[in-house]
Amino acid sequence: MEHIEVKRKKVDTPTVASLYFEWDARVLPGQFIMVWVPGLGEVPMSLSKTGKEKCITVKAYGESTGKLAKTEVGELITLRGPYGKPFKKSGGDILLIGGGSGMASLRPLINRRSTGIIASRTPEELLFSEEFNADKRIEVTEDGRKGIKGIVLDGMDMVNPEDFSMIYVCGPERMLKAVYDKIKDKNVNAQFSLERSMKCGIGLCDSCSVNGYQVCVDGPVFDMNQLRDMTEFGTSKLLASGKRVKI
Amino acid sequence: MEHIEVKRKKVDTPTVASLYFEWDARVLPGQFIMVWVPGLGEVPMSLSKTGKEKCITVKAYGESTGKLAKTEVGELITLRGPYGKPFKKSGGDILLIGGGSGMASLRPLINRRSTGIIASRTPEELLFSEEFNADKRIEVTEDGRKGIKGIVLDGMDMVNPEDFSMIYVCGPERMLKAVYDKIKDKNVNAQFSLERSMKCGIGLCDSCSVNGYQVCVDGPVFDMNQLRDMTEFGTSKLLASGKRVKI
Amino acid sequence: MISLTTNTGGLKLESPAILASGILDENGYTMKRILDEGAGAVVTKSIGTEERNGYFSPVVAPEGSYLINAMGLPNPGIDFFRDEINIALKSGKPIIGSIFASNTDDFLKLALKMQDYGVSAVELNLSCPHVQGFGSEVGSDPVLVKDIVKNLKGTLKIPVWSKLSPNVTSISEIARASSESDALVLINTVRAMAIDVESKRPVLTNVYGGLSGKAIKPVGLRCVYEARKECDIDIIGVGGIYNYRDALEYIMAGASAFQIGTALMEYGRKVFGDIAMDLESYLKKNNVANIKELVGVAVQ
Amino acid sequence: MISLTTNTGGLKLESPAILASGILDENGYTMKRILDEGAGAVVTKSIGTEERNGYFSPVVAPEGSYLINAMGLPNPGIDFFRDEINIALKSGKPIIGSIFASNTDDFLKLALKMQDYGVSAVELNLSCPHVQGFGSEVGSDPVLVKDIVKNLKGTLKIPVWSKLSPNVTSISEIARASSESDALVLINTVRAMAIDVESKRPVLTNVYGGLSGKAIKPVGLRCVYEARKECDIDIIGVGGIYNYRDALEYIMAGASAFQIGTALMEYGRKVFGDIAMDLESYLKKNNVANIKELVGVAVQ
Ligand SMILES: Cc1cc2nc3c(=O)[nH]c(=O)nc-3n(C[C@H](O)[C@H](O)[C@H](O)COP(=O)(O)OP(=O)(O)OC[C@H]3O[C@@H](n4cnc5c(N)ncnc54)[C@H](O)[C@@H]3O)c2cc1C
Ligand SMILES: Cc1cc2nc3c(=O)[nH]c(=O)nc-3n(C[C@H](O)[C@H](O)[C@H](O)COP(=O)(O)OP(=O)(O)OC[C@H]3O[C@@H](n4cnc5c(N)ncnc54)[C@H](O)[C@@H]3O)c2cc1C
Ligand SMILES: Cc1cc2nc3c(=O)[nH]c(=O)nc-3n(C[C@H](O)[C@H](O)[C@H](O)COP(=O)(O)O)c2cc1C
Ligand SMILES: Cc1cc2nc3c(=O)[nH]c(=O)nc-3n(C[C@H](O)[C@H](O)[C@H](O)COP(=O)(O)O)c2cc1C
Ligand code: FES
Ligand code: FES
Repeated sequence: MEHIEVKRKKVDTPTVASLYFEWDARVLPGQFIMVWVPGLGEVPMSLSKTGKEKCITVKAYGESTGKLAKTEVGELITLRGPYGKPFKKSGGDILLIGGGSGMASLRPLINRRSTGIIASRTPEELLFSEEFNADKRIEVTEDGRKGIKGIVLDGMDMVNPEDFSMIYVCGPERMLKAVYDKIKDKNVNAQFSLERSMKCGIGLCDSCSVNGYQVCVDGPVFDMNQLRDMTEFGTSKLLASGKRVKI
Repeated sequence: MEHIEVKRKKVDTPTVASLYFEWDARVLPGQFIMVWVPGLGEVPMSLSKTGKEKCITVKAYGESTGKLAKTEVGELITLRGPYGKPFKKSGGDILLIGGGSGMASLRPLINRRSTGIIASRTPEELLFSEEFNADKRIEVTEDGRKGIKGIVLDGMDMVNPEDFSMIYVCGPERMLKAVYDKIKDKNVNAQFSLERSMKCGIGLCDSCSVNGYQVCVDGPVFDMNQLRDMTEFGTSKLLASGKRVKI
Repeated sequence: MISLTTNTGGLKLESPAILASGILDENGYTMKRILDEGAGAVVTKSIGTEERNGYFSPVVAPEGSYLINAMGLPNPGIDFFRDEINIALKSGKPIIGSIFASNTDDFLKLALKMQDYGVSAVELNLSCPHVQGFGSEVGSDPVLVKDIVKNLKGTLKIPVWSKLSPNVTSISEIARASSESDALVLINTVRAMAIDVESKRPVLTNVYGGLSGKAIKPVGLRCVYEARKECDIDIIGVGGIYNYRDALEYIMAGASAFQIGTALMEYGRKVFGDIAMDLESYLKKNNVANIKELVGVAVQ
Repeated sequence: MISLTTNTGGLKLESPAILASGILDENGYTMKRILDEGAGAVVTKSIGTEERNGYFSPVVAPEGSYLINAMGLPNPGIDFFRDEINIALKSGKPIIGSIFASNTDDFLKLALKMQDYGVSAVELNLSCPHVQGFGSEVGSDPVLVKDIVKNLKGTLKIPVWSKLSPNVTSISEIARASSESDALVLINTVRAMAIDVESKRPVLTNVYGGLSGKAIKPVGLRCVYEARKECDIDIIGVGGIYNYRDALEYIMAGASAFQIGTALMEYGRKVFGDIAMDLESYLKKNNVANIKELVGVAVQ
């Protein structure tokens, strides 16, 4: 386990904060770490910056992430990793589709030629949309107070997916599945970053598995071909106990 | 532990055999390995060749070495190491003084400019003396059937130790001590390779220690300065049980 | 014809490399994949009578050469596990149902359900070192162990394997107590813990956990060897097996098959196929027709 | 003023880093050198009533992260050990005399001689895992342990330390049985073995040996932590300590001093001075005046 000082902090939205730190590990976009919040739990977090300066972008969701998001500059975060397989790079115009805190793992992919579809419930929760070129930024809010009113799929109607050399998608699994279904028969390349609950992060505990693939080591990034045969994708998962439930 | 095939074998004297093998470890002259003879014991052996081809030169002394010396080409030897600190190199004219199987560890130092004093009981037991230039070879036998009759010290009277940039000595500890006493007040540089009985070879068991220095890790090579303060050198040692006896 | 086929613990295995309980065996699809990718059999996660979430994270503390875990026996409860076994059974290879309980009656109930679900054998977890009232607390009592094994053997049609703990004064004593089993599975993890110096607290939420991986291979070998000398019963070796040489050590110490867990952290699921392939090459090179011939050859 | 000075087990130590029994402590000159080079104290090789050569080699099987040894308690017998202690005493620092025996009378006889020779404390080896009739065979019997400790405490003027084995079902039970000691020393090696696949035989001549080094740190920590919760007695931690962070883990788990053995294989004798220096820097950086303040802080 490593203990690393938070050098810089930015409150991105009312429920999301980014913690910046220096860590000499080599990390690629799409990879994640396990962050320990002593006394509360250990949570997987994508790296939202992967250069010399690293960053995690935390949505205060439950107890652990709630406490983690309150970490202040000068305090230490305790982590292990990096884990998982990164996004495969692609030249040309790319499309990033992010729902909620899913934008965190997509952020390192943002560049001049990336178009973003950023979706959230409210305008305040739109994450990292300002990092896209103004003309390549499609904002979608459920309450419609900013950008398009609706969900991610509504945002996708604003573009032709086949115009992009690669589509990168991250967000809740139901959203991923919806996007997948929308583009699965089109002539597109796409990579999806899955978020399953994780206990070990190192391919042992089976809590993150989808049809025998461990999201923590075989993923979190999967391409369309891999997802095609995954009957569990978007349909069922195991609870902490291992009990199977519908998604 | 490593298992390495004997590629070549040479019976050097009636009681000594050299086993040649290829082993990709980096070994320097003076270092040794622990060789396991299953069912009998594990014995320290100097490397008598330290290049790409390695060699151990075994004197059939007790049960383990007796069996080891009988190893045939194509059979495996089982070893760990290399261990110990090597001889420090020296340019110029050097003097090698070896008693009995002590010549084994000195052998990799033999070159154009080395003079050898090779001592043994009988002519048949003179080890590696043919590897010295004929004019730089001083043979000493106790029975006097070849070379000088006498012991190592008698051979030393044939040269002026101060003519050499470095003197290397290896043999039974009593011989080492005699050589040491003979040259200790002269203006010479010398390195002595000690042979204490060894159980572990890795600095834990204390069976090879001389005044708190472990021959297996601090040695086997010691210089004159180090030996100066060693009151145990040439005087006392511990038996297998740890009981102190005179040498 | 070189062969890795083994008859052990009442089962016939195409390969002696078995997935150990608790690693990638909660989800039926995962078990099926591991079998399809080369394991000779899989042991399921240990299943109890009731649903348990296990401990809060951190539940693992990974280090270079070992892992400490305290999952806390998470499991959906036996009734909800039928579906997972059904999925796994599609592989056509043996599934061994691991079960844990604190008394003979519950063990029997669980074992009968497992048998009903179609598993090839049950493995009794008498050895988990970090959950009160279960595992090694049960497995360190020779009288209770004897009673459980006896009752199960008297009732079940499928073989019964007993998985024992190294955390006992005498493995021989417990081996003897469970010698009516069809096989002994040795070893479960060694009771252990880790402390985080920075936050000045134990790393695992449960404080105590079980040590596995490379670090425990010498302990597992010793237990297999001791049990081999104590009783004439099939032994499945487990603990720190990472490659075919580790497996051969266990086989030469007396195990007729072996299980792999923590090595997946280093090599992933392909470890089963890789080890089987390497074992085959070894047999070929050394002119050994069947791996069985090597079982126990190092025992003196 | 930063300080590493510790009062533990009835002794005052300048540094909590102690040489463990059995490593570089057979020869008086070696013990003296290790003290001169920075150890806070040394424990001698375990000494018995009679001379023993120990086992034939191989007596050690070193691996990357651990060592297995079966020296077989070689020792010159207590009478011949007086001279070695005399040499070591010249360092002026505490020598702790380790002794092994199979019954109370012999333990008493050995301890009285050690006291006579001028050692600062005796350490009872109740835990060597590989010699029949001694060590852990004695140390796993709580009644015998209690009797030995009681008798020695009633007779000796110097402190009595009990070194316990992890190879027991309940460390708490043995800790309780030896709780009249001035300190518990935890742990001795874990019973283990290794097999050489090539020659198809156990590596160690004695077959069984004791596992030490990095691999057993999690086990040692767990034993210290368990004993700390069980009884209110000074604890000396030992097992896999290689650097100051390992030492801190033991201290935070409840040890007030620690011993080092196998780490010498990696770092040599300087490990004592290095760890003491690093501990001092740590205390300075973290504003801790005395290492004592950290003892047991991780215990929940
Ligand atoms: C690959 C990956 C990357 C991610 N990246 C990000 C990111 O960049 N930013 C972000 O905001 N989120 C990210 N997430 C999601 C994030 O990890 C979750 O939101 C977070 O785990 C929720 O933790 P919590 O403690 O706040 O929630 P809670 O619901 O309070 O607790 C969840 C934690 O407690 C444990 N737990 C809860 N209940 C029980 C129980 N009954 N028994 C046992 N254990 C229990 C769980 O195992 C887990 O550790 C990512 C997830 C994945 C898988
Ligand atoms: C650094 C070094 C380098 C050496 N290099 C060479 C070399 O190049 N060539 C060479 O010929 N020799 C060399 N020697 C000497 C060689 O190691 C010894 O001759 C050899 O150890 C003798 O072994 P043996 O089994 O033949 O003798 P034995 O006397 O039969 O047996 C000695 C072995 O048995 C063990 N043993 C014997 N009795 C007991 C007992 N009662 N209890 C427990 N254990 C016992 C000893 O520990 C040892 O392992 C070297 C020695 C050292 C220290
Ligand atoms: C994460 C994890 C979970 C485990 N869960 C169980 C379990 O539920 N039941 C069981 O009998 N053993 C369990 N074990 C023990 C393993 O089956 C195995 O006995 C042990 O890990 C030693 O083997 P290894 O070194 O190959 O991992 C678990 C081990 C690990 C690492
Ligand atoms: C070579 C060797 C010899 C040992 N001999 C003894 C002994 O005689 N008496 C004893 O109490 N412990 C003995 N031990 C155990 C150590 O004192 C120590 O408890 C154990 O090795 C764990 O610590 P470590 O990991 O730092 O080595 C020995 C250990 C080794 C490695
Ligand atoms: S989180 Fe444990 S297997 Fe993926
Ligand atoms: S041989 Fe053991 S210390 Fe040198």
